[in-house]
Amino acid sequence: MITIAFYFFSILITLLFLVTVMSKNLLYAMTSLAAGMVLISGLFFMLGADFLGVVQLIVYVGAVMALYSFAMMFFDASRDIKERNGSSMLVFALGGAIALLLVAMFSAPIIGEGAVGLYASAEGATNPQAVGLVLFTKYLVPFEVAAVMLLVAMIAGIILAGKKMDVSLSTTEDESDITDDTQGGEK
Amino acid sequence: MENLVYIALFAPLVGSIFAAFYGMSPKNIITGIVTSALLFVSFVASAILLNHVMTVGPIHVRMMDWIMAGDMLIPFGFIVDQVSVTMMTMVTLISTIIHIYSNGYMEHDKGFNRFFSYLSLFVFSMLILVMSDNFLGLFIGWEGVGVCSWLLIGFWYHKPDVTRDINPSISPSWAANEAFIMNRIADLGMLVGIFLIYWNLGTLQYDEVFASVGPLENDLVFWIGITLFIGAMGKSAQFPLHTWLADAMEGPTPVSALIHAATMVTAGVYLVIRANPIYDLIPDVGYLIAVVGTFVAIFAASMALVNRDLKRIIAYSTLSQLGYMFAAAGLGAYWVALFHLVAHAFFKSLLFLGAGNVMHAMNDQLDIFKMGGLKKVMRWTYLYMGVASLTLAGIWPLAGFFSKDTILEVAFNEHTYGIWFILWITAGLTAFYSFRQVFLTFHGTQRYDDADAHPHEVQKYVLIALIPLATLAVIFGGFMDTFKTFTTTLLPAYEMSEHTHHIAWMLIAVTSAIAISGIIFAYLRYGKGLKRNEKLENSLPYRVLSNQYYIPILYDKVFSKPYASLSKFSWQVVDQRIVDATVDGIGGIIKSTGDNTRRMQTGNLSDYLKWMAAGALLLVAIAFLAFKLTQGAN
Amino acid sequence: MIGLSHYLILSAILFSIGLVGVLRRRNLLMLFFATEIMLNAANIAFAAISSHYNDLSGQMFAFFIVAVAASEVAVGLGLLIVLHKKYGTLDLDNFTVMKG
Amino acid sequence: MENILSILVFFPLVAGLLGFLVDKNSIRVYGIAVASIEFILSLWLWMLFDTSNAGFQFVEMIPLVPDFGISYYVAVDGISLFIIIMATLMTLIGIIALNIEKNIKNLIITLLFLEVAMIGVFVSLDAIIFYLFWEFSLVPMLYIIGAWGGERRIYAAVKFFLYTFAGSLIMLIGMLYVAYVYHSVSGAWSFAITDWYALVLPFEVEKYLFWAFFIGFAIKVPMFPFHTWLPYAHGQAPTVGSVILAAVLLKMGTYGFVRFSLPMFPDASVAYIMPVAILALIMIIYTAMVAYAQEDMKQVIAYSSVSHMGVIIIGTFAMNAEGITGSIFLMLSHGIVSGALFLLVGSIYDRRHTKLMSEFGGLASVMPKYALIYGIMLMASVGLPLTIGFVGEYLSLVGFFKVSPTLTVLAGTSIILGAVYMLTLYKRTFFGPVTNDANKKLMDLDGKELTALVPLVAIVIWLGIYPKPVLVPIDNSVKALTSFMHEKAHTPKAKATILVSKTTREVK
Amino acid sequence: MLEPISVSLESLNLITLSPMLIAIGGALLILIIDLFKSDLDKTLYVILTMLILFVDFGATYSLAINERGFFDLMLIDGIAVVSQLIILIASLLFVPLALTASNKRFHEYSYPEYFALFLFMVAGFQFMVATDNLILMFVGLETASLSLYTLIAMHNTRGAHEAAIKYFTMGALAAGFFLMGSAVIYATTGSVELYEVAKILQSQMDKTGFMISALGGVVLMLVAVGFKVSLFPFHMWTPDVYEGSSAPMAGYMSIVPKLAMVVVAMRIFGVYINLDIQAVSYIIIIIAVITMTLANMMALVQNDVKRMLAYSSISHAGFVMAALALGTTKGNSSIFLYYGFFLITNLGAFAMLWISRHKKKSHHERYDHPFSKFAGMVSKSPMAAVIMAVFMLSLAGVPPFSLFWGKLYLISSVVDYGVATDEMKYIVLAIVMVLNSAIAAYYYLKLIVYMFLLSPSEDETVVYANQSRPLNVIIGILAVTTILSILYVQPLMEFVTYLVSSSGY
Repeated sequence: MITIAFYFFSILITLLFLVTVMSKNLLYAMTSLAAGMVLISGLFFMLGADFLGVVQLIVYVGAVMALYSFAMMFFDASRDIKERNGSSMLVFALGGAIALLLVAMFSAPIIGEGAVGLYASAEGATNPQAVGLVLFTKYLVPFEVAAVMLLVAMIAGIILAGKKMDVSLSTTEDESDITDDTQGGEK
Repeated sequence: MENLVYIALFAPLVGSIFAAFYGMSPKNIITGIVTSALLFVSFVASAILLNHVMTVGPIHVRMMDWIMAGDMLIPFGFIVDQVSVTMMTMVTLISTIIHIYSNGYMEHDKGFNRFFSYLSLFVFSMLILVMSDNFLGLFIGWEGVGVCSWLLIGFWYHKPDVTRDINPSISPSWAANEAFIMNRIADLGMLVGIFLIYWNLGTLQYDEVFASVGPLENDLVFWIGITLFIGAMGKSAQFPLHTWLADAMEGPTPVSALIHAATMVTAGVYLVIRANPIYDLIPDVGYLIAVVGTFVAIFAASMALVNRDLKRIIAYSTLSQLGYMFAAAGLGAYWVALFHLVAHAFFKSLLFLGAGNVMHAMNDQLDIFKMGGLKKVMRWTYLYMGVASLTLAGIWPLAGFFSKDTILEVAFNEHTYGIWFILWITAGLTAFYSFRQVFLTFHGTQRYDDADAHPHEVQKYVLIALIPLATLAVIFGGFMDTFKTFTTTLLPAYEMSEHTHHIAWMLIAVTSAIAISGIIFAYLRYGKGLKRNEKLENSLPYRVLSNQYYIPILYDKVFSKPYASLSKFSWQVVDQRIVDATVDGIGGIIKSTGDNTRRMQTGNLSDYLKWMAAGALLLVAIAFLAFKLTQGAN
Repeated sequence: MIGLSHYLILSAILFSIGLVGVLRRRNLLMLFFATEIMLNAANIAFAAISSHYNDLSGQMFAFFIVAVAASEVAVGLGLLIVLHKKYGTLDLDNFTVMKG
Repeated sequence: MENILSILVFFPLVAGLLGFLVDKNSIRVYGIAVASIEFILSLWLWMLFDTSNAGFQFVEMIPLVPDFGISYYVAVDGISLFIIIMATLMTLIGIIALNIEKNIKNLIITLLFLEVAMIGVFVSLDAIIFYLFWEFSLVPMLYIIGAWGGERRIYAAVKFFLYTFAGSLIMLIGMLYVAYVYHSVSGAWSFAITDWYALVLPFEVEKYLFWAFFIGFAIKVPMFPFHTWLPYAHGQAPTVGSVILAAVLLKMGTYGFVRFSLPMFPDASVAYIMPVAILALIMIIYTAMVAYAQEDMKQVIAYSSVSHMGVIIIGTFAMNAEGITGSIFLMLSHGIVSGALFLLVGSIYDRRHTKLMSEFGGLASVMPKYALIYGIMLMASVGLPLTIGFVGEYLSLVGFFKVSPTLTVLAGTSIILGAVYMLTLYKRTFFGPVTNDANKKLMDLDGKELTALVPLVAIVIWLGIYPKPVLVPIDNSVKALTSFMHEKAHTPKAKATILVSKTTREVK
Repeated sequence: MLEPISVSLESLNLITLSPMLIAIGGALLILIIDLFKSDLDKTLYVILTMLILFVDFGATYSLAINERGFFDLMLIDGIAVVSQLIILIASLLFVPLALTASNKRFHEYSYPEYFALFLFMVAGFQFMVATDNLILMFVGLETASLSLYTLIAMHNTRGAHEAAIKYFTMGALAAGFFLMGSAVIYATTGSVELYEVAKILQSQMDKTGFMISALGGVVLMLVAVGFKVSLFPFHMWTPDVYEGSSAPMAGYMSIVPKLAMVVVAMRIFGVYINLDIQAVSYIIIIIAVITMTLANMMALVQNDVKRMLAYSSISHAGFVMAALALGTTKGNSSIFLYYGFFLITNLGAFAMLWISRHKKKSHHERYDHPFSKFAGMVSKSPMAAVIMAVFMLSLAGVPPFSLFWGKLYLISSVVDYGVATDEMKYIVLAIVMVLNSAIAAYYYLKLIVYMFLLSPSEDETVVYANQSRPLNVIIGILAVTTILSILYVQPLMEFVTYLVSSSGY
């Protein structure tokens, strides 16, 4: 059962992502990306990472995709994208080679035998509970940093997307520059 | 007495420096007078020293330290012994005369003051050479006379270079450089000899060297002898380093007389004589020296036979006589060599100075084919040159007779009949060319154009100054026995064997016979004037001789030109296109690699990303490589 | 039985797909999609290893990756908007002034 | 006056910095004044110097980076003393003879900084401080060549800088290597050369280190085949640059051999006498030939420098007191003579703005004083006895003769080939008729030029006749050096080759 | 239900967080000030930022070393402290460069957000270096990077936009590699904490798969590290981004992000190198050699000073990585020493470019600082030319200027390692390094040649348009510290070596 589910999910995810990568249509690409991400959350559930699955759904499918859709509207991306994909052979060769290497590496018996999970789920706790316990003790700092990071992202987004970037002060001549040039002397 | 040594030595230097102060100003007679006077002082001092050495014995003075490093200590030390005092007296005497002579000869020359400065400096150097008590001191003088010779040969430096056809010496400056460089080649040999002596005997002082050279390994002594002789060959213009001497005639005639006849060129002989304890140990080298000397004697004489240049003829005869000296020295008859050296100095300088008078009279014309009949206008000069030529030819009872004849006897005595025979032939040749020159110059009919020259006798005082020389050329032979006893207190006494003693008169007769026949032949040929024989002049042997066996041209073709083109090749090809181009090439490669690699920086983000992926693969490859490497190492 | 390596290989494949996308895409928006794929591939690996070891660090990591991905999208889109506003194009071939 | 060395090093530095405040019309006099004071200070150093003491004197040691063993460690011995004096003298002469109007202030200040670096190199006994001055000397020289040079000055300057820079960096690795070996032996870091002397290294190590240092020094000397920067540098540099370059900067390389290579790696030095000597021979003969082929007067002298440096190298690697003393003396003499020759070429260049020999001819009749001084320097250059040039050349050759007679004979050809190119130069320039109209009205040397040149002539003759006051202190230090090397050497060959002198001497 | 977890406050050792909290708090303060009053002058923010950084510096300086905090997540060891100090010094010197001649010259300084983001970025870097947990490293890295992208873009020129997008995209790809690398490490050891990783790796040394995973992890991580530190061929963003961003930002980027990433690399690769997995050293050395060589060669042919400096900083990064591969205390201390000296010199050089910046590209259609702009500078403004020359010579490693000491110590560490292990390879590495220095000298000289040896161009526009007193002061400080470096080498060396060695690196 799990095997079937795994292969079902994996094949579907792979195909969907392939569409994302290969499609000329932005809309298709985005839709298949979103679908693939939904399916990935399925894998998470299979792995018992319920909380992560939910986060995946909410953040990716919810927030990220929403952002992308807004952006798409802004960019007017209904038409097909014209791209110059000249050296696709090279691209696939590179991608394929890396895939091969990674696969080879992961197929090797790389799992450390002496390794023991440091932060096993607490006895009897559900996954979200266990996650919460670790997240708010051990990983509280990264959590807060992530908050800062999101704040940064927000400020960045506001500045970049907002009106503040419309007129560049770095290229418009200001008065002192003009006087400098005309005076021709050092200050 | 020590002071006298210094006076004898430094008086010429003082004169030189004095004259140098006027070096850049117009002619000032005072320089000529002062330098001549100082040289006379030097001569007087030398003469007193001669007397002192004769009566009391040698003087050895040490002025100060010069070079010291490691275990080496070279002082400025001077030795006045039988050999050096002989040389000193001879040098200062002739120099004094030549200084006086030059006052007249250089009368109209712009470089009058400069000339005297150089000339006195030369005498100083020569005195250093002969008086020094060690080999390096000798080398100072050795190089010093070389420089003065350079300065004086090139005295008329302003003359342009011409082709060899017009003037075989090309130009004074060319001849000066040739002389200097050729001498340098030999000097290297001499330096090597000095090095050998130093490292094997630990000293360069004559007395110490000669005292300790005996036990030295024979091979080493052999090399010391050879290398020192190489030095001597350069200074004394022995084959194959002889070409410079004839070219050196570009210098003013007093210079030729002083340097290239009487003094400097005999320095090589002096060195061999001085180093006699060394050469005594290696008779093979001595024999070699004799052979070289003999060869040069006839070789030079042969060139003199056909030459038309007044001074060059005398130069070749000098060369030939140097050959005699070396023959004698090489055969171990050092005092004979020294005797011939001194005698030769007197008559040869006389000859040169006479030639100078002729030149003066002929407006620097040197071609004897264009002279003739000068006897009438230049009676004194004719006399001087005649006497000198007779001496040179070895006619009894003149000085040359005694000295040359003794050399022939020595050759006979040593059973080196080949050498004797060649020298004997040479004696005949010598007589012939000397008188060929005398006759062509003074006898016969006038062959010069009156428009070019108004021959006249030179100043009186000049002629008077020559008297001592002429006298000595005549009577010096009479002092042979005194000379022998005097010098052989230092030099090995060479005694003829009984047998030779017996047939000595026969040898004398034979030698005189060939000399006289040479003169007679010359008279027959040229006594009545010049009869040119076109056929003979165009024959191969004649042309070979008149072109000095084509040796200068050969040197030019074999050494100078290839050296010049090799130098050019070294510079333009090796240095610039190979060595420097490699350096620049490395820079160029670096730069072009930079230019090529910067192309991967296309500016296109997609390419950058591809490079990143490719880089990851590259890293994998490196990792694999490193893995293999470390596995191999383990 | 599905083991850890299955997940890891899936992750590797997805990573490579994402990489191909990154290398292939010229439209910056599409390119960003591909980077999302790569991050997700890493997420799968972390989740799988985490479950293998029964260790929550992997899930934590994946959790933060999701956060990072979201932030990147925000900043990235901000940049894209600037570019679009100023130059009217998102094709990276148009941004090759600086080179060499 | 224990810290006279520091004064010597830092006085020009301070003077140079203060020089920025001096008005540019008065800067020449300022420069001459400073250089004179510096020269007098160096003479005073000589006065204070105990000539009978072969060891280091006026030692100053201030730790700078104790954790890494770097200290300000300066001292002089007989070997460095006279090179320092020559450096101060040549700087003074160079400034006196200066004939440049453009940016003269910068030039003078740069020269003063250069003087700091030069003296620093010769007094340093700490490898890093040595290296510091060594490298820093490149900067002012770069500026001098590049700013006041000829047409291709930038190429020449950059080539000079990069070439020497690259070489000295390899040397730096050698220094770091030695420092680490010292550290692992003694447990402490030290870059003090005197500490390093005490290290006895296995031959395997010595040989690598020898070559590492060799590259640094060889490029500076410059030895074939690393010499090609020199003709450009000389050819393009202004007169004062050439003078100092030839007189002092090149000596850094040969000094390095004496100060570092020989005492630190006696075995390797002995083992590699042959390769080094062969390179030196190539320098001597080959560059003499190249010099002969030159058309530019200055290039002749530039190449002749290389040739003479070959003799210095030969002397240095003679491994006996005669040779090494000779090579050090030859450094001095070459410094003075080539400096003077460059000055002379400079003065004719100032008049005619060309250095091509074909442009001249017959100058002896137009400019007799010039010709006279030129002639004296030429004779000194070809090693005429009783001039300064002979003593060093003779001693170098005599020293090396002990090592290899054959090679010495080949090296001795320098006296022939040197005469060939020098006399040819002289003949082409000074002899013959005055054919070029531009030469007919040339002024003879003026007062300024004579002021610069006459002292050099005096030195050339003085030290040619009476080299004792200089030779003995050098010799004493060199003897100490050779006996130290003999002591330290551990291969039989080195023991046999390095000679220890038995005699000791004093300057009255 | 679950037991509540009780944690004592002392065990958290919150002091370890203080430096970052100060920076974050400061950033928030700036945002809040802006919220209340929006038309405040940039000078306020500059000074405020400097004060915050100053406090941050103090907090960092007073940290006790070899402390862990917050569930062992924070790691304050020697290299964390020393790297933070260098980061803060660089930041302190960077911020006042905003004080250009007139008030509103350049876009980014007009917005208080710039300073807030800057402080966030500093905090991000501080987190990055002060932990050995891969998660926090990653989150810190991304925080800093995202801020940095924005800061670059805020310069708001075409170049800046292009630079930001290039940097951003490549950064995203690099992040992917970082994550996959972490996944490999995590898979191998079951931990994302490096001390734990080291322990487990050590017990696995004999396993066959071990090497594969070790090398796989290293390769993937090295891609990410290589991107940030700018190693070949992950360096490609560097010249473009430096060219596109403002000069101070470029100078800052040549030091701080690189240093932070070097610390991360030191922690990650240090684990492998300490286990004596030589292959890892070799990989790093090979990539370092390629980096320094190729970057040098490309720098040689540049026409723009800023771009040349970009390549030169790539080459310097190669130098640093070579020392990193040794894993010796001396090697690691030399890295910090090197960065310390590099900071002074390089920031100085970029600051000199900054004051010569015009809004219009007057000398070249693309470049802001083409070489020709500096032709004959010595006659226009000698002092500036001399200072710039000093920076260039220092970069070239000419003694006695500051970077020489860094180079000396760094090469010394390589040589020491070679001698100590008796491996000729390391001596060869040292030779390659010095030869690269020699090549590098060429392009530094090129600027000197332009400034000192060429005659000025006819163009009479003033070169130092951006000059102001604060900038002069900063440059003066940098120049003096560059020239007189010999005076403080010893204390600096002592301090750095103490910090690095005391935490076992």
